Amino acid sequence: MTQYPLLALIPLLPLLGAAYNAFVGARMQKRFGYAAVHVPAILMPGISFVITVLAFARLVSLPHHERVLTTTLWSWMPVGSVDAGVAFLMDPLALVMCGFITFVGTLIHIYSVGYMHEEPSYWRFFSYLNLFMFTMLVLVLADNFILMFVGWEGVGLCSYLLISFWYKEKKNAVAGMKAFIVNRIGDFGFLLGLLLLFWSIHGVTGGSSVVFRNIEEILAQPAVREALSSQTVLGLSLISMIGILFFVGAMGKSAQIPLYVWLPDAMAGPTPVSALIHAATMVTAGVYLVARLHFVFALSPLVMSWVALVGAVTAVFAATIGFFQHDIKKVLAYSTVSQLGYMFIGVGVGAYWVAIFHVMTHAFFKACLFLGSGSVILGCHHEQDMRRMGGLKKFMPVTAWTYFIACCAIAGFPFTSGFFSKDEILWKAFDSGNLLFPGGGLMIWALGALGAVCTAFYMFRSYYMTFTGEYRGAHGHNGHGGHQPHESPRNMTHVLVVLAAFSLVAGFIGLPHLWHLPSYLHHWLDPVFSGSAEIIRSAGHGSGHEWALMIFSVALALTGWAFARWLYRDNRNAAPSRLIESKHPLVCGIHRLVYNKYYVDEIYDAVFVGFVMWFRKICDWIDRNIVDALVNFAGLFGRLVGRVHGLTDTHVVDGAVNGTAWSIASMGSALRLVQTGNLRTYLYIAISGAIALVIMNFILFG
Amino acid sequence: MQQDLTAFCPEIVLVAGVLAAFVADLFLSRKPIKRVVVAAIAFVTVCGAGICLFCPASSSGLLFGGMVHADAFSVYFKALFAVAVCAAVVFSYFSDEVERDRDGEYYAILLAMTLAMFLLSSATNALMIFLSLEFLSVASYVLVAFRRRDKRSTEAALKYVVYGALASGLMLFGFSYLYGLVGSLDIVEIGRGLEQIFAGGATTSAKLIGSVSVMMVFAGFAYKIAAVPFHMWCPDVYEGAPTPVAAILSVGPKAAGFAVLIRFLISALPAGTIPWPAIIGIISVATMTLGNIAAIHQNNIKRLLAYSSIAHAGYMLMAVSAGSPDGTSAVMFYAAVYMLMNLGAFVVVMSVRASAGGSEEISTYDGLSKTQPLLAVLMTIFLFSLVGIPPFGGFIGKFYLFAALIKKAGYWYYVIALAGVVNSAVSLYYYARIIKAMFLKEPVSGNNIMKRAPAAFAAIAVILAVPVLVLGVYWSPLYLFAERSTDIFK
Amino acid sequence: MNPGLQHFLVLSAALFACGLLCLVTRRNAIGLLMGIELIINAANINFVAFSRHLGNDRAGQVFALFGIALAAVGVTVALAIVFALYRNFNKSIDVDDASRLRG
Amino acid sequence: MEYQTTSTLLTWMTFLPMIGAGLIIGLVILNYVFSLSKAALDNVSRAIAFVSTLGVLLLAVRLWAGFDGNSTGMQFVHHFVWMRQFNIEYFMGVDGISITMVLLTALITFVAMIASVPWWGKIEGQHFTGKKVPGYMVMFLLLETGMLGTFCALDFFQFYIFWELMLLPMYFLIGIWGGPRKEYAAIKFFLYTLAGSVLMLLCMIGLYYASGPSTLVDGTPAQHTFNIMALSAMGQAGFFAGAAPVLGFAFSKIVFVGLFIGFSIKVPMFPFHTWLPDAHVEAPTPISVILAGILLKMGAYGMLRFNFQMLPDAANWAAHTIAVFGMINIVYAAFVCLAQKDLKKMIAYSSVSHMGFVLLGMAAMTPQGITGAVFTMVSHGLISPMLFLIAGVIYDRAHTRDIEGFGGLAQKMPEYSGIMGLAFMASLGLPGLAGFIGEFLVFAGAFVKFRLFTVVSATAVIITAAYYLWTIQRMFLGKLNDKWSTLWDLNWRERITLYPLGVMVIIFGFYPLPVFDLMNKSLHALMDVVCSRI
Repeated sequence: MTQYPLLALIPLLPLLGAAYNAFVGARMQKRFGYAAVHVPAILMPGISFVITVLAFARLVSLPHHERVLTTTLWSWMPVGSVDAGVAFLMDPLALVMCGFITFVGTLIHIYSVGYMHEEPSYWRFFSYLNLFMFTMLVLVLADNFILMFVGWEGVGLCSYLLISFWYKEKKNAVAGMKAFIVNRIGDFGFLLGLLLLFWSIHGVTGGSSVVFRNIEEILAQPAVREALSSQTVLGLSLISMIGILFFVGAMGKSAQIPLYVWLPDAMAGPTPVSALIHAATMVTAGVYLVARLHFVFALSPLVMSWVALVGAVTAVFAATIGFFQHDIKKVLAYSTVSQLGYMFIGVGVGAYWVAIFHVMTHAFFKACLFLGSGSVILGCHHEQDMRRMGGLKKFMPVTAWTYFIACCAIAGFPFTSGFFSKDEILWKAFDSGNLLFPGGGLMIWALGALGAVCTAFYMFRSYYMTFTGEYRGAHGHNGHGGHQPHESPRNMTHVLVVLAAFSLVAGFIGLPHLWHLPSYLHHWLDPVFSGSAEIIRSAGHGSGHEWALMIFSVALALTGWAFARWLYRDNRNAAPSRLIESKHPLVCGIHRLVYNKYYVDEIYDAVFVGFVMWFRKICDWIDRNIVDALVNFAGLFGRLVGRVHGLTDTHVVDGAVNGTAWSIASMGSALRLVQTGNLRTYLYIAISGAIALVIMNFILFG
Repeated sequence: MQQDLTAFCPEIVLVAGVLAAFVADLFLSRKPIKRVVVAAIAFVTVCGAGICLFCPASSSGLLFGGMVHADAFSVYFKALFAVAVCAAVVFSYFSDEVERDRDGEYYAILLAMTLAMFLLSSATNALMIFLSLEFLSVASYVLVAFRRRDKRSTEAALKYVVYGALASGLMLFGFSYLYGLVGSLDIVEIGRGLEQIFAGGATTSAKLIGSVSVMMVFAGFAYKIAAVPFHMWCPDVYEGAPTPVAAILSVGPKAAGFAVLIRFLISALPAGTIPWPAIIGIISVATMTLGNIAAIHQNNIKRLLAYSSIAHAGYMLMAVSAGSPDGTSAVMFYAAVYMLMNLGAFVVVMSVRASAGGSEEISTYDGLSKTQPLLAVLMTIFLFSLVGIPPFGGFIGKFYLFAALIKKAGYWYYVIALAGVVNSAVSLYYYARIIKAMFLKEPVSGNNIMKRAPAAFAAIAVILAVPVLVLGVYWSPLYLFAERSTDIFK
Repeated sequence: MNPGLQHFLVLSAALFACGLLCLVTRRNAIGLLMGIELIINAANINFVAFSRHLGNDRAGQVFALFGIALAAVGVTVALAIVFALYRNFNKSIDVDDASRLRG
Repeated sequence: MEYQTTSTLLTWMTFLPMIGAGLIIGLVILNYVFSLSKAALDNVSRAIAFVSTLGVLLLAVRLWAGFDGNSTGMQFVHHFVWMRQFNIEYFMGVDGISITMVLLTALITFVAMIASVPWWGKIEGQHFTGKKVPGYMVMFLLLETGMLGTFCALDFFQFYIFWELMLLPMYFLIGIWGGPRKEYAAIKFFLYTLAGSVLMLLCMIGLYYASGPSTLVDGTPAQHTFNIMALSAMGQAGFFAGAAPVLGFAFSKIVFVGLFIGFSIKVPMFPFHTWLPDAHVEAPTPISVILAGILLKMGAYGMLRFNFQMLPDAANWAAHTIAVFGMINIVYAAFVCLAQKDLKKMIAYSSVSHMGFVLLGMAAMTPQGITGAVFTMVSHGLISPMLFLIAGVIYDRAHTRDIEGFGGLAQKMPEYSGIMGLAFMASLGLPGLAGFIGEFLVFAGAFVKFRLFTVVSATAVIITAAYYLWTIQRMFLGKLNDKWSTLWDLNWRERITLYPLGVMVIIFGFYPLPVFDLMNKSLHALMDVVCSRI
């Protein structure tokens, strides 16, 4: 555990940038123009990237199994056994994540200089972007759960701020709110998982901690493992319940099946935001969490298979929705959800390093795709509907080429980064041995393969619809006057080229063992995941199977590409339009179902949001009419105050009135009737009172 | 005999004062300075009586053959009456409700009433009790009826007379039976006799007559302190009577009633006889609750203060039911604090009544904080003290009442304490209605043409408010004085 | 046979009852005063009877004397007030008219 | 245990405002003699009030500097016999539990004082800061004396006097300077709290008579005592278990319930909370700030000092029910918040929800739970004043608090939206801000004892996020409602009040150590006492 004080600078620099822009940005922008805003904003993540490289150099120099750099700033919550401190930890896994976050982040900062160039609140955008970098880096570098939770919800906040960046339209604000609340549901699961883990360890060993390394050491002891898996809560073993709860957190953040609804709506934000947050970095936080807690997940086969299954189902489900989407960013959003499904398959079957490999490669090509779509949108003057694009290859050659390369990568064409990482995941899924049911690996692999075909199809569909054929843009016809789509400025295209290059090259650091070539990434991440290595058992298929699968997945990618090319190239083929207008009930039904995203959003609104809104009305009514009335001394106060104060406030008085049958106030007015003012009634009462006294004296005291 | 007279000097001073007042009224009639002279005489005599109280001879023992017992207990109450009547003389002088031409008699009768109170608080003989009670009642009937041409004053007096006569008739009848049973009029002998009857195996009919007669005697006292079954006269009389009279009625006779009640219960009804703590407890809860609840809906300020005085009688009865020396000292302390608060409140009522042309509705108090801020602040002090909110004296008084109860630690005592607590919370509401009117409402346009009330009322109110505030913080001298004078239990 | 203690007690009880009844039923102010007188005299009879029964104990008789005196005092004041009632309530001494103070 | 006087700092702190109030009253009386102009009188009384609250704040800083965090005993003790007959002593002292509250009171009162000064911008019509200023300032200072006295008092009788002393000024402050339905709100507030404190009076006397022999500060022996320290020692030694049963129930249980009801009305706990929204909606902004910032904490502080410290056995017996009520507070109030149309009412209900965390944390009685509860009191004491100041800012400009009535304010008032965003995020418990730490610790503490309640309460985290974000969206985002196109951004007076609180919320979010140092030792000592009873 070598101390490395520079670590603290990595997250703090972007924070500095964010603070600078937030407080001073507006004035600087007015006085010195845009440069004064975006130069420091780009510089900060850049320096963080440089420090990450230095840290990498420092790590490499350390022996294989002690590659951990830490720095502790101050102890944050020293209460009881909760020993959380503001401390950062850089181990190989964190380095990989930190590396591509800072690298892709800096590139996207450069890109957004071009993309947002005429935005009035330019400074606000960059301060939010820097704030996001800060929170993401805190999430990745945190050495304990609570600091990670700070990063975890911090990124949720930044995604909220950035999605509703153009807050003037109501739908953007609503999308931002939806993202935050769905993330918050995930965080609810994360919190409960953390508490359950913390206290169950405390129950077993008497001492507990929130720091990952301590927990890993504690869980390494067989006695603790046996105790955690034997005790049950709500029918599940303790360790699997902890795993499921953490996975709920991961689902919320990484948009898996039940909690993915916010990601497509998150496209309401500016495209660089979608690229940075909703493609490359934030959404992978869930995968990072599961990878970081590999020692927890590995212990319970049930959770492993659950994660893999959810990943696989999400992969296929999101891919199918991608077929009929017209908005280019929605297509990419659903592709992100489906690619995340693949990562969770990787983590679910225990191939952690492969999942991280896919996270990295996905960061490159998905960022490239999103930025490509960004430059397309900018080129066509904020037009996002693919049906009104087409033939942009002529106008935007660089964007077209980089988009094409990224599509090949994501589809998994041979020798692209996507091919290596996705194929490795499919192979590990096929070969995994420790899923619950023996055939599990095969089924997950099958779903993955189906997803791969769909991915190839809808990606190339989007390519062909936008870049081939003739321009269907609304402004002016092909070839003369009007607003011609134009190529994006240099600072955007250079970023696209870099990313496209990386999405080709990145694959070579994780070559499959089949080719007996050194897999640097596997070797690099090995010490991190050594803890659960012996638990993960492979089904022991020969390398023959691996070759067959590799060829089969390439074939899948090609078929997907061919299909898309046949249907959508230069949109000559009328088949897709015929399919849409066809009256055939079954086809039309399926099309409408898929086009409307299986009506998931509508179902959620009706069920969950509906229930909450209904229940709040009930609570409010109870509060105003029953609690208020009952507690006011049985209506004395309410009715009395209502009447005496001449209030016509219906809620208060109604509530109080119906609680007055035996209220003191009504007794009060009854007493006034007794005081008639007639002397003889007084005497009568006096005498009867005396007699009552005498009788009472006898009855009570004999 | 000679020694008795020296001990009796406060009463002698008062008698002299009464005579002087009547003579002065006769000789100086129809001269303007008559009012001043008679008032001065009254003031001087009451102060003289007060001072004589503290000369050494005054608390020596049984006088006039056991008729009167000048002990520390009665000295405390006599001091209380002296202070109350001093204040009464002053604010009656300035009040326009007392007819200017006949107020010579007013002060004379006031002094007579003081004398009656002095006697009542020290009477230890049935005859003396009945005599001083009747004397006190008669004096207060005349005062209530003082405004001859006012319908309300006459009606109030009529009700007071007939009700009072019935109650004292009942008491007389009760005493006659007690006399028959025990053969003596001295309450200590009565106590011993009753003890024999209830302890020895006397015939059940004797027990029956004993308890009936005690209940009848109690009726007389209950009428005087306006406890529940005998409280009907109180609201009408306070509303009808001229305000100074209502003020002194709500403090003087009520405290005297408590003095004689305590003395009678302690000496005439020792432990074995009638379980009077339980009965008094039940009556106290009934009195408190009725006083508070009925006061909520009042719109006439004097009627509201009448019900509030009934409620406070209930609180004091609560401590009486504890029956312990603590209980008695708590009642005595509370009587003193209550006297200050209630007189203060009535003085403010008089002042507002004078400046608002005689209207007694609570609505006349709207926006008083703007038109007469000093009065509003003083009234707030008195009202919050009546509720029993800490920084004021009223809280300390109530604190001692509850302390006496809880110290007895019986099941029913907790129930009574709980009832007392709930009642004082409920009482906040009707007191706060006045405060709300004064502070939170804007003055009705008609009101702010108020002509200035005599400054004397404000002065008296301030003089009364100071001890209420001081007692809230430093109250040990008064408490020591009250505690020392519960010697009749030793 | 000459009347014993019980006879006097019965007489006074009867007088007492009449007094109470008269108080409750009469509408005329003077009638009420009569009722009051009856009650006080019933008590006086009691006192005198008991003092005789207790062997000529003088306290009872003294009390009776005082009772009579105080009854007289009470009645005079009451009559003065009834007179004021007569003048203020336009020549009527009906008790029920004087019931404007209520609530 | 003898606590001789060590310093009179606390007495000075408590009675400095009262001296200020006296000065103002003297000024008003002098005004009758030679009448100053109304403006001069107002400004002088504002100056006096400002100086007094500032003085209290400086003394509070001195207190913080002098306070030694790792001793669990009482510090800055000022102790002498007040009323010998009833063994009543004037006993002021502060320990880990009350130090944070005293400092918070000094700070929040000072901030509220600044908020009571009319802002130099445009004043239309009868703004509350212009109406009857001397009376307002007197009541304000008396309120501060009452609050400081309550937190420092260590003699039950003295505590009770300060507890009720605080009621009067509050009644007038809400009643006279309040909004349209001010009378109703003022009397409701007064009656609720009085009903509770009247119950406390009985329990106090009951405890007094059940307490064993002890010695006063000047050595005279006394059979009973009001001294809280002595009563706690007896309670912890199980002395009250032997006391005679009351109304058929065990003595310590009945006294616990009585005191608990008195305090829970103030917290406010579920069935007794209906006074809070009315009081907040009608009270002027600075009074809402004090009401939410400090008065709610008194109930919780009272529970810690009396219910848990004096009657540990009964505390364990009732822990479960308190946790249930805490949970109801959290979840129920969160849902009601969703349904509110009035901004201030919504913030009031959110205060009820946050105080539910305090209850849950206290009931858990684990180190994390109790520290979390007291830290939530501190963080809520910083956040809710910010929220009410924010509501005040918009009310001063638009004279309406209807959330739906606004829209797109962010365009017209960017700075205001920024500070509002910070406050809302802190209030919904965003990690990295003060709100989260208290919440997390309470969840961590309560999870081990009441697993189900914690899970249900944790769902409220989502609902809290929902109603805050929905409010932001309806008020600040979206299209600018043209009716509000004339609103102007924060002026300097509002900045002075909001920014210090905002900075503290952020600092305590990342660096809560100074607060933990102050209170950890005493709270854990209290926790050991109660836990050792199981």
